Amino acid sequence: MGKLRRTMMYVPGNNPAMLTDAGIYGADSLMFDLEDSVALNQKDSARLLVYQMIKNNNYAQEVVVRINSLESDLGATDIEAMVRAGVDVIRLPKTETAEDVKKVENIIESVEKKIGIEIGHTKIMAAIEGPLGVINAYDIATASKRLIGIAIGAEDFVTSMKTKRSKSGVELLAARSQLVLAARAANIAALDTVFSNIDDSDGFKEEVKLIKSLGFDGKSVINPRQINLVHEIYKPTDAEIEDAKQIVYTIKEAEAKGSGVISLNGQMIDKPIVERAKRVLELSGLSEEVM
Amino acid sequence: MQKLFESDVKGRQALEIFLESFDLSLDQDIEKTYVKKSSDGKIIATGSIAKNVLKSIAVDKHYQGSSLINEMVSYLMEECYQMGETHLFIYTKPESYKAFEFLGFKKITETNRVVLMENKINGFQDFLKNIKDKELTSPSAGIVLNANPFTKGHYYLVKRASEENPWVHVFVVWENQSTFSNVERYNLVSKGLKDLKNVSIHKGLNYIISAATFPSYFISGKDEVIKEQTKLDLKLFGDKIAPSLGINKRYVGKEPFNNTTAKYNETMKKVLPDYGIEVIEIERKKIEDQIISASTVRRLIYEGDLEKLKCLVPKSTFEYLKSPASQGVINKIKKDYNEKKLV
Amino acid sequence: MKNNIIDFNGEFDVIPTGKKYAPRIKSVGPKEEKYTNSLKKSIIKSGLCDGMTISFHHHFRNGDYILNDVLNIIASLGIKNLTLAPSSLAAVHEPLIRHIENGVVTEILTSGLRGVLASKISSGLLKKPVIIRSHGGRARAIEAGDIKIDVAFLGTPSADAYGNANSVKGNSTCGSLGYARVDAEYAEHVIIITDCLIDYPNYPASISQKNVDQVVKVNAIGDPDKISTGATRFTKNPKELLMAKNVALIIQKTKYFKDGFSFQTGSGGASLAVTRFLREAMIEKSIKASFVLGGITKPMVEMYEEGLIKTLFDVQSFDKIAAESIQKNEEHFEIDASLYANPHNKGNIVNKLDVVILSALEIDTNFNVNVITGSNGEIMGASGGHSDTAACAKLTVVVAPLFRGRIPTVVKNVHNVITPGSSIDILVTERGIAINPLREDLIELFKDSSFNITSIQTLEKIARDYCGERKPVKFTDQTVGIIEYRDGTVIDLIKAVEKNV
Amino acid sequence: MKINKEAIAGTLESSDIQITISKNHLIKNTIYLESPVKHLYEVAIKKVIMNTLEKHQITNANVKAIDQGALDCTIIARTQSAIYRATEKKEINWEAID
Repeated sequence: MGKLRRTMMYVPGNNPAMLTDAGIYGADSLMFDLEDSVALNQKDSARLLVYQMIKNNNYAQEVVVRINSLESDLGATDIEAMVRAGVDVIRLPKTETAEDVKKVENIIESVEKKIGIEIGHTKIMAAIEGPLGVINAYDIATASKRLIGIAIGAEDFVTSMKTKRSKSGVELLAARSQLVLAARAANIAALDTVFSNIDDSDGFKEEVKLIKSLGFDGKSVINPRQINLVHEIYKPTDAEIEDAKQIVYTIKEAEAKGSGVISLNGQMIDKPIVERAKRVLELSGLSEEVM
Repeated sequence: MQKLFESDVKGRQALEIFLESFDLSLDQDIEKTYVKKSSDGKIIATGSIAKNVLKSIAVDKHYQGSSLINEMVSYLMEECYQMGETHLFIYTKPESYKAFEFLGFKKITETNRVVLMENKINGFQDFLKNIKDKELTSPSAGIVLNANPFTKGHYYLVKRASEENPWVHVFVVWENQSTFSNVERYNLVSKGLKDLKNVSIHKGLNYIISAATFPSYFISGKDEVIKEQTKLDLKLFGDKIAPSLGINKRYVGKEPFNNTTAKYNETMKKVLPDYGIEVIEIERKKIEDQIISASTVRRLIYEGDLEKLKCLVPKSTFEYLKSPASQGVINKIKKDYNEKKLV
Repeated sequence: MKNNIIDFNGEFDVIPTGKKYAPRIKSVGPKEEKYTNSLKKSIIKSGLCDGMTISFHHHFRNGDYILNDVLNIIASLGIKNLTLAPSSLAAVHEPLIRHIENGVVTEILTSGLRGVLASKISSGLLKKPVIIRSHGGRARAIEAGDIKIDVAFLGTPSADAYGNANSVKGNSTCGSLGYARVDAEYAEHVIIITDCLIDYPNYPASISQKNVDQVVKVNAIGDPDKISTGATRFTKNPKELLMAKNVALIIQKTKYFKDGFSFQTGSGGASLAVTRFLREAMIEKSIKASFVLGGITKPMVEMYEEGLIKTLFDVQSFDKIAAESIQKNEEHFEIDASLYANPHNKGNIVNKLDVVILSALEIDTNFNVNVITGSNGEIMGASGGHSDTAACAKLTVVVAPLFRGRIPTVVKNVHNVITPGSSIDILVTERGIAINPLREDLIELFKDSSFNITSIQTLEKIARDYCGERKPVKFTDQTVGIIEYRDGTVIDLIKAVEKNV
Repeated sequence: MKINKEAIAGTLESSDIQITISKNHLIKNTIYLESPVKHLYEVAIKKVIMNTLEKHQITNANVKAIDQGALDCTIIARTQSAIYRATEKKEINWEAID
């Protein structure tokens, strides 16, 4: 599982000040957007700006770029520019079928070959924003080895479902569950949609608690203020951290002694318990120290 | 940034109120208007485009320090460039012209109530340079003609000036808002004046009675607006254009019909002398006691009365009106008349 | 006359000698009146003549009319080569340029300069260099007689005809008159100028009748909207909020953050936002502040009213809420500039300051801070209380973005030093935090914390990586400004910027 | 590459730069620069713009740059966008923009 993706921060692709400062707010990963936050007559300019930003600023976090869809004549050029710039992840909007992912993968691969970088270096993330996408979630999630995660895009989803966003989030429950199921089955990350009202921090916290309990790895955020709120909610309690440490120490000791079955105060430690312990340590930023 | 649509009546009213607090308004020549709203839907900034002129730009008092003005101006400029308009002008109030200087606009001229700026670094200087490249004898007289189309009346006016002065500079209004296109009008003027040796013909471009210097010439504006714009247009002529070309007289034909032009001439007689330029107003030429005017010529074209037309326009214009090349403009005149648009 | 030799030798190196300066004794009998309704008459009556020193205060900020009106009259009276010694100057005082060109004013002693006036003086408009002093430094210089004020023109929101003045009543209440009070006590001749006359006695009196020679009624002392500015609003800028949060977290980790601690913040962006995050921590850990000092703002008044701050010491009220709070809230006291920060008295309040949060135009790799000259070398700011508070506070935190647009804040060497590096403990930027090597205790405290602690040299390098190599500003050898440290020594000289012809 | 029309790219917002490119009647590139940091970076900014023009084989550009404190990578990107718009070229010359 490895990489932490509790927060993925949107940054409009045509705003030099925001792109320059994107890395200082402590989001786990940054998402430079060439799609909806860039006006049609600025698409060419934003693409070159994001290209230069990635080339010249070595961002500490993972850099994701949301490209325009392949239907528009922009998507293919976006991919080539971003792969050449050295982006970590290409995020595909409005993904409906596994085919959509494969098409992106082919373009990425051809560019990687052209410029002679390791095939498979550039990862993919698929945003599912409509009913067909949700139904095909598992096919999408397993469409390519490069896929590191799938995300739900609620704005378009609720419109096409002829409903709208609500405080309870019930309108998204089915889609969210389907999505996290598919992601877990494919062993990739599941990321939740954006919460657009930045002044309603209570509403935001409720939504974060909901998606955490559904099993999501994290959430897209559109304002630095939302980052800490997510990290607070995703932080394990001290008790959970203590248990996780105990489990890891027990395994280390058992491996040193070479004994097969491992148990701690009479309880057998099998794979899921170990996985959960690792995840808790990761979330509390102690994995190197303890492992 | 949102576009304000024609049909959005409520939106337009809200904008009119917002602009009133800056004593600005949505002039009739405005083609596109944009507004920026705060999160609670209140208008906090606005800007409009009239062909190549950025107008009615205003930012809410509380947001003055922010870069809203920068965002608005760059947005408007981008829109103009995408419509192919690259030589842009800004109309602003004297107290806010400094803000536009930081955005790359240069002041061309100003009156006590309005400042005219352009985005070209030496747009106006180049305009003067091109005119001066042609041989320059001074003192000289200046005449500004819209010539829609060029008639015998125009000819007599220029002839009179050429007889009374060593040289005459004729400027053809370059705005393309008349029936005859600027190129057609320029050609008819050039052909019509070929026999006068001491006359040179120039394009007025953006600097003489243009959408930038005198928009109300093309749309009916309130008298007080016409007066202010006339002062600006005449200041540019009297303060900059005339001195650099050695012009000390300006000839104009008496204007019987058009209220705006009449007002313009009135102000000219008061204002130009301050710049040392004498204004000479000539009685309109009459044929069988009927005043020759371009609008009469256009009416005759509509009625197809070639005989009467012949005695109102010089041979060159008449030849053109009979030639196939003028078919386009003739259809346009007929269409305008049928739709009662053309006066 | 001030010599041009830099002789600053440490924050507390100078031990004052000699006696306090005092104005001549003067008596006003029971029959004499002080009131006149003509500013001109009052100037003539004051006996002002060539070569004298006049002073003003800057509590009316950019809304002040007094300085311009008085100088216009003085010019019309033909009085020449005056020394102008206001507590500070604002952009509204641009007409001063004309008076300097006409020789009405030939020397200026101030905390700061702004706008076109500042830029002109930076290129040598004044023959004598302008002398820049901190608020504490000016109080010291007046009490030591380095500045001998002949006539003080003190605008006040309200006054009675006998000279008791305050900012409680009147239509442009500016709150504390802390800077004006020093002038009132030490000027030879004090003229109170108000647009709101109150029946005698107008108490409480920030400025007392016993120090006042004349009272003048004018129709407006300033623009009310600009004098009592609206409530200071918290910044929404995410970068400033991020830095403010880090500053608050750092303060909480130090031993200074304990019940009864005291603090002061600047009024701008990040430094003001720190109060909001400190408040949350104070509530959470039920810590109360013994006092908050300096420029008082609405957020501080709110914390006082919540019982989080015992006392507010107000030398200048930054907004209308603070101005009104002085008479409303019992422990919100107006203090004068000498009590605030004069190093040479028997104990100013900055001596008792635990934590101060300040900003910076430039800070160099020795932590020297410049708040007076811009990146082009021209004067554009003010010393204010920066050097006073930084010298005395137990913890001085400077918070500033690493670069603004393409202008780096952290540089190899600053154009001018207002506050020496030895007074600065921690620099917080959005891309890293640097601790002054002199503070081994703090370095130890934050050794393996989660904060992004780095060296100030690294920060300078990062700033240069982003902004690129700067073309150094060329200066002539003409001194246009002398920066006097709060103890009277000269800490730096401001040179004229070479105008590329 | 040939300049076909006058084009503009970038905005006037802080940390950005508005680049206007038009055909220069002289066969050389000229740059008019306005910037709040001209006293610090005039040479550096003009060098970056000139370099970007040359990398795209542009030899007759008249550039007007209105800077609001943009960093080098922004200046490069906006100059490139203005070039592609002025030359009306759709495909990107990947070596040139590197």
